[in-house]
Amino acid sequence: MTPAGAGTARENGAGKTAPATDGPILRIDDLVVELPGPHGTRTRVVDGVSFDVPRATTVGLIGESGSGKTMTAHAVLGLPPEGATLSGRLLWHGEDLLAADPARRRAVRGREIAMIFQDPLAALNPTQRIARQIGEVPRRDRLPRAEVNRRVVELLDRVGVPEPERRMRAYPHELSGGLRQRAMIAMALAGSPALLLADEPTTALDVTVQSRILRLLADIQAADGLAMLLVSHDLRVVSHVGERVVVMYAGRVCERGPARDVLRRPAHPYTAALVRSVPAVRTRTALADPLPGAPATPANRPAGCAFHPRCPMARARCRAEVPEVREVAPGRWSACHFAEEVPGS
Amino acid sequence: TTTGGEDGGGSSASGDVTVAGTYPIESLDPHGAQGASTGTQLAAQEIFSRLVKPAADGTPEGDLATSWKAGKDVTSWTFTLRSGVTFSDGSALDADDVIASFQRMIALNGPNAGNFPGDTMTKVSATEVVLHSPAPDASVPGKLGTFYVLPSGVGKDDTAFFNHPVGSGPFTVDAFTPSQSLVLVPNTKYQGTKPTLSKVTVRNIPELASRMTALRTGEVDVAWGIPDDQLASLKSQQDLTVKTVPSSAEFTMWFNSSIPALKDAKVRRAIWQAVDFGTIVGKLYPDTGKAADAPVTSVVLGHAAQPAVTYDPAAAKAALTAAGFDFSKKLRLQFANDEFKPFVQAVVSDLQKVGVQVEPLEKEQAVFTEDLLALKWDINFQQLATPSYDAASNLGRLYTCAARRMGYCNKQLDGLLAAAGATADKQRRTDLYARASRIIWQDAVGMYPMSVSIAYAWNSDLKGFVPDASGLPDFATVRTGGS
Amino acid sequence: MIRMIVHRLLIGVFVMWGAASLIFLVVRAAPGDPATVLLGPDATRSQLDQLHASLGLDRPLGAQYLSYLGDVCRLDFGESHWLGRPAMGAVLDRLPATIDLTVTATVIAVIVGLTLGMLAGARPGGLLDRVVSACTIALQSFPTFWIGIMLVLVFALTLRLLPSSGVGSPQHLVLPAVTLSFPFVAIIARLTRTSLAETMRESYIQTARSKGLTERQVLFGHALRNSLIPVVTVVGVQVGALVGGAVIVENVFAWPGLGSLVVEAVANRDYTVVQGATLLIAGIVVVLNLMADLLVAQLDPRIRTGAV
Amino acid sequence: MAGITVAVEKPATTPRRARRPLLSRVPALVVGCYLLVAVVGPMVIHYDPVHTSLEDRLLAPGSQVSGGGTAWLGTDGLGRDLLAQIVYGARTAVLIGVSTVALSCLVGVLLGAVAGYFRGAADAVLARIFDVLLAFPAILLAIVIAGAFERSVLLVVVALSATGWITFARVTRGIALSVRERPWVDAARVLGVPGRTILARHVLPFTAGPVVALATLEFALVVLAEAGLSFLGIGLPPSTVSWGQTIANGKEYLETQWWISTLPGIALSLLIVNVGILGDQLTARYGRGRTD
Amino acid sequence: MSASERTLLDVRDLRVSYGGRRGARAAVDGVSLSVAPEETLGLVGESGSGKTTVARCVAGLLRPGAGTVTFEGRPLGRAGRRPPELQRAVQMVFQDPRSSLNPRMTVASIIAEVWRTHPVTAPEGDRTEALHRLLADMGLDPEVAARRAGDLSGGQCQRVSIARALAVRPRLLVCDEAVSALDVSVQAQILRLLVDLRGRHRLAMLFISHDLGVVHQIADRVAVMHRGLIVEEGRTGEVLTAPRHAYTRALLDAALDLDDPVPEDGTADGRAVV
Ligand SMILES: Nc1ncnc2c1ncn2[C@@H]1O[C@H](COP(=O)(O)OP(=O)(O)OP(=O)(O)O)[C@@H](O)[C@H]1O
Ligand SMILES: Nc1ncnc2c1ncn2[C@@H]1O[C@H](COP(=O)(O)OP(=O)(O)OP(=O)(O)O)[C@@H](O)[C@H]1O
Ligand SMILES: [Mg+2]
Ligand SMILES: [Mg+2]
Repeated sequence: MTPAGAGTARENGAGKTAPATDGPILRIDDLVVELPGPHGTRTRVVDGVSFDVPRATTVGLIGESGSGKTMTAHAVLGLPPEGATLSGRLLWHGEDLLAADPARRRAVRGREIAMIFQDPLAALNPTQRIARQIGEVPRRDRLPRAEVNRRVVELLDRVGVPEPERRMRAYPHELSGGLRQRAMIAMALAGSPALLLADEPTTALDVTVQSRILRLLADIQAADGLAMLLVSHDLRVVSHVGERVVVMYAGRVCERGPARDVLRRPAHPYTAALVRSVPAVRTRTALADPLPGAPATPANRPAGCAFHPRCPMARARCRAEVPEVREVAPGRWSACHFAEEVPGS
Repeated sequence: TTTGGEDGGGSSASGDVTVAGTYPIESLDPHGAQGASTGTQLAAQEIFSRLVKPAADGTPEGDLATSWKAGKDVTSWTFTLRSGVTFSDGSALDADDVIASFQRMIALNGPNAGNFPGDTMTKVSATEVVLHSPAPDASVPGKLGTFYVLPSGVGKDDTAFFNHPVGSGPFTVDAFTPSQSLVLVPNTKYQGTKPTLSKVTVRNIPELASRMTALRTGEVDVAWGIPDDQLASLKSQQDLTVKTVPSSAEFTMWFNSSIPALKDAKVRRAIWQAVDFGTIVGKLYPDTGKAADAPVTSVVLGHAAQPAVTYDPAAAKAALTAAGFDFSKKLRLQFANDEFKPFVQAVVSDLQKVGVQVEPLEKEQAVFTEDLLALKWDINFQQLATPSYDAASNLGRLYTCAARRMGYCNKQLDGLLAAAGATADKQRRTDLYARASRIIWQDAVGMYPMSVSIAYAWNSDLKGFVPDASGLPDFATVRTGGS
Repeated sequence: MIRMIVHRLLIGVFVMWGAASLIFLVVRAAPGDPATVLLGPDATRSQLDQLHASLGLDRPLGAQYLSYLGDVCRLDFGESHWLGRPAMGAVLDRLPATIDLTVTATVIAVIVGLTLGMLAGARPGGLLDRVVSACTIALQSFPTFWIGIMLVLVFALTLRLLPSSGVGSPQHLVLPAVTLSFPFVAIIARLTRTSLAETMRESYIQTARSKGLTERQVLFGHALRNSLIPVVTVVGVQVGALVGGAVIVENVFAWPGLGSLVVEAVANRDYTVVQGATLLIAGIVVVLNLMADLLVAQLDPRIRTGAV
Repeated sequence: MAGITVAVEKPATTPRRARRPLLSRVPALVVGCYLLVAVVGPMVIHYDPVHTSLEDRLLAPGSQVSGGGTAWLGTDGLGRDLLAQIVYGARTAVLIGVSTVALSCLVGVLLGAVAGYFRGAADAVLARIFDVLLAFPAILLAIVIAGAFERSVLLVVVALSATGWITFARVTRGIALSVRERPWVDAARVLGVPGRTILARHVLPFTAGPVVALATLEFALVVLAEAGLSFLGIGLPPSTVSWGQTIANGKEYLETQWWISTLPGIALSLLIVNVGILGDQLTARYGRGRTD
Repeated sequence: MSASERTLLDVRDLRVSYGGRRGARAAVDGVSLSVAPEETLGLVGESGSGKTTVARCVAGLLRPGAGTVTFEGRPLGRAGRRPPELQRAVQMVFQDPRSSLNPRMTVASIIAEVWRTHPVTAPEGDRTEALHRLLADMGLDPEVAARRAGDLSGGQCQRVSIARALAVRPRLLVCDEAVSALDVSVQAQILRLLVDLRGRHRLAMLFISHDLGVVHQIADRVAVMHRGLIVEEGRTGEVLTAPRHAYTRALLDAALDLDDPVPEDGTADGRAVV
């Protein structure tokens, strides 16, 4: 609602520092997404989220179901659900996309920022051959047909689809899950974007396929110098691909920083609990002491720190005061009043 | 008339006339299953000739026959044919064609054949034929109004012939689409006065409201069978002529005299008395209805006026009570046509006022006829026409003990009717039917509330149009005003 | 694809058998003897018997049924004694009028219905959507005979723009076809709206948007074709319903179609025509549904390749 | 992108929201009124369809009748009060509508649920019955049935139900087919809950919403179809008062005595419009065949 | 097998194919496995390998095309045709927590139905109290009894599902991806609950999961399925640390662990190695 960049943004520090030398490719600054709730209420499903995506870097966005990851990604692309209101700033190369006119936003989509969706079967049009869907962005440049087809074959080849000339004529349902996701990635790459938003790109896939797709994404990212925002609820995925992570809980950021540091030494009790609950595959780990209760949702977010009802360290202050995201160590940001006391940090 | 609505009214100047047919013309074969249907009759009388045809007032007049006379015992009738008559294809029409047509009609066993049970026709000479019947039959000339002469050699179901039939009537067929339209053009070989119209189109418009609309927009030039409530607004329209003619049809409400409740003539008379037919007819049929004064209408041979039955509910109630009538029993009043529902309901309403419970039962034609014959009713409503214009085919046929049509049996009546059927003497027959009518009337075999007139409305540009008592107007003599 | 067609054809044959049997049952169970209607109250016993024999009504029901099925297979419904001609001929005579009316009404309904549905469904909940919803509810709620009478009053009687009834010129077709198309427009519009609105919520629409397509490109390039799939099926079924279901409109406009033939034939107990007409209608319905299915398969590759 | 523009253009949807529920209750209220009139009306207004008063025929609305009362909505060609006919017609419409829908619903839901839940032969047979019945346009089949047998209200109900049940069966079958795959049904089966109980407790309740929505829409169709039959003069006996018959009776008086056809036409259309909207509301709420 | 009296569940040469006469595909193509009393067998494999199909056959929701499923030597027929005690002996927990519960029924009525179906398991005396005890056992508040699935969180739903299964005192619990749909933090709660209950009720479990880590945590033995066949079976530790079959190896290679945030001794963050 508020015009982007207006002074209403909460001071949470994110906007003040610009650690990357040449500036981040995308800076999300105090992003708020409100959705209409029941009885005319409005729910802040994304509440003051700020983080940067530096050039040629993969940022992992993790959090449990309903924490607002998808909503954040969609907001970046400018495709929130009907009736949503957005505020804050989305600085794309320093240009505020929220303030830009629709034509400009459309021009960015697909060309500069592309997206990969979770369920490739649902995200591909079932009545069109994949060649047509992949070629849609190149076709917008009024390239000759043969040229478009050549590009489609090239893209499919690039993402490791065998026999691209044949497969390009397939309908989505004629492909296996892995191939579909590859086609989806080819489609995202078709406009040579600078930032790739990948919303749970492997969740619907088998482990073996998942690892191959993740490797493919990492390869592409490295080769093209792409920036990538990888949305996932799976810590293991993010830990493998992400150089930085942002952890969300109930629509807010609770921690962000370099991936290895965050997962090794969490600076937020929620991150710590998440890391603890991931069992190892190759060694036998004991059952973790589970967090009590169910994850908070943006619709009924507890007062104060949203995590306090489940937090083993919660104190009176946590119940009353919403913690700011603050820099607790160089490059490490946490939204815990007592970040320094988190075990393992 | 051209088809568009935009130039509606003025088009009859071209010599084209469009007629709104109430009933569909399904077939042009006057001998077949559809032979008795109004649509087929309407078409057949323009395309074919008959030995004898009814004039507009119903009396028989010569068509192919120049004269006819009955044998002594009225079991045979001799017809003298007009000479020099040709079919529209130029071939001559002679006695062989007449005989062949008669045989074809009997062989097809359609409804018209039912008028001539056991009858045979023989040739005397090229210009004379004789019709023999097993029993004396004075109504033969009247009944022959439904017998049409086709060229000999037309097969039993010769569809090719009836696509472009060859006849000796005033018109020939230009185009025919069953149940939709029939286009007639003058027959250049017609023996009588040739029609001046260049084209007559009969369009089937079954829905009354549509028919009226088409008439008023000028899409059609002639329509008939118009209900009273429509007449006022038609009359107010300048370019339309509206006229009603008495027909042979009469509202006939037989009592089932075979059931205990209605066995007693006193009860039947009382019920008749209990209905205010004067008001009902006056209100519902101010133009096309007239209180009936005999079991057959005044246009029928054998009509004899009877004293009016006056409306007197009090007397009726008293008489019913006196006769021990069971008021708790519901009488079944059956009828078959939606159009009569208001009338039937009005009757039921009046009867209810004196405590007689009547349930109106509207039945599909098939069920109605079956139930009618099986006497599965207490009161039966019918609009009964006498197309032969001869009481023989109404009174003489329906009211005998043998006919068992309404459970009424009266030996004296049987005698009168038999005597009337066995003589060709007009005066004597009228007399005998008058005596029969008195018995029927006084015994209240049925209630006879109303004789029906047919209302016609036509474009005033049409000259020489004669409304027909049978609802089968002839267009041979019609001219358009423009010429 | 071929297998699907063969399968559907087999079902079609079965359906025709079922339809033939059903109509046979209904007609025979009905009270009222066709011979009495034909011959009138004056028929003699022997005349009735003779007609019964020639109608085949004197044989046991089973035998009648079997020979009836045999005749149906030969597309011969026998001689209509009511009309005095082969029943099939009488039925086929009515077919052109029915086809004219049905095709015209369908074309009107598809064009208007799709347009309205698209306008409404592209923006569910918008002003246009609500206006269209109101219109379609109204269109469906007024009895067709009522609409027909009103149109006649206005266009034939008052404005004298169009003929009120009958067949002949293209002008004759306008009022009945428009009347007939009214509820059909509503059905198509509502279905298109729902289907389009549902399609617009699909995630591949989001994908298309993420490629930077304009709303118009998304609508015409991705949403429309997919949202038409359920519409096609319903149009197929509805056109079938129009073939014989236009009775009321036919009645109001004196349109000599198949539907009114059935009504008249039922009243006259003409078994041959009732059977011939209803089975012809059933056959048309079956073929239309098959065509709709083939079209759906053409639109939806998942069905074409047997994946769904 | 829709979201952003929507958001900027329509800042607050709250005020309109507040008014909406009231307005959205209108259809239910109107339909309720009709039901009330159908049930109570005949007790308040006396009307005998058999009784005709020819002196009072074709009176305009508001005229005095010979008996001393006022014909608020005029009289018809037999002098019968139109208001009373509309009220009694409402009863017929509701009676036929409700009975037809109830019969169709009962048969359809039962067969649909059994076919959908148990699948197999029952399902195959039902599918073929659908195919056969759907080969006839519904109104045509109703006409053949209603035209062939002796007139009565029951006949009309049966004729209209002949195809009416199919929609119910289809919807129910669809829901049963999808619900039977739900884990809670599997859980009940693993527990050994008998098939009939599963059908009754775990499957059928989910058909209720869509079936109610469907019944509403079907009710509208039935009332329209009955009017259509009456218009053609098929089905109902003359002693029954029905809107369709009144409209048909009045169609020849349209230009001069417009009220005879128009008023019952309005009564009919008003009911259908409101039932239609109500049905849409219910459909929107319960979905067509959705289970949650 | 050394002692058939030591097996609880025995599946022999199970074959199932879907898709009718033509186009039939074997989803399970000759699977044999057994579960001893109080043992947990993990069943892992890729999507479509046939795990669910096996589970449904065991639970009696699916009739196998060939092969036998026996429980303590007695054949298990289809659900609903089993003798009551066998019916009770095998219960199942499903993947989707929310749709495992009839959304129209309250938790209380769900449990009441169980007791009505198997009166022997119904508590004597006050049922409300018994219900509350049962819910407490599952770590649920008594007030949950009056609620429906829609008003419960995913974790609560899954606890109610487990309560329903355990209300008839089963001997074998089939868990088909029972924790896969849950958030990680809740997943840990449910796993803890299952392990607790397994001990207290002396339950055997057929635990199906595609998450090798979870299986590693709680299964005694593990069977690896691939394309309708069991390609490897053995003690969990052995199979998952020293796989013999190439497919198992591929599966393990593909499986991700947290990108080595933990030193091998596992002490740094309290995740002790057992
Ligand atoms: N179209 C929508 N309308 C209303 N609320 C929505 C819609 N989509 C999401 N939400 C709500 O917004 C919140 C954030 O949802 P979001 O999809 O961003 O979560 P997520 O982190 O991506 O979760 P998941 O892991 O389940 O995908 C949730 O509480 C969800 O219920
Ligand atoms: N109802 C069904 N109809 C047809 N095929 C089915 C059906 N259920 C499963 N299949 C097929 O059977 C095979 C085995 O399926 P199953 O569900 O047992 O696998 P799974 O190992 O449980 O997979 P997942 O990990 O995806 O749950 C798959 O190829 C699947 O496509
Ligand atoms: Mg998401
Ligand atoms: Mg599975």
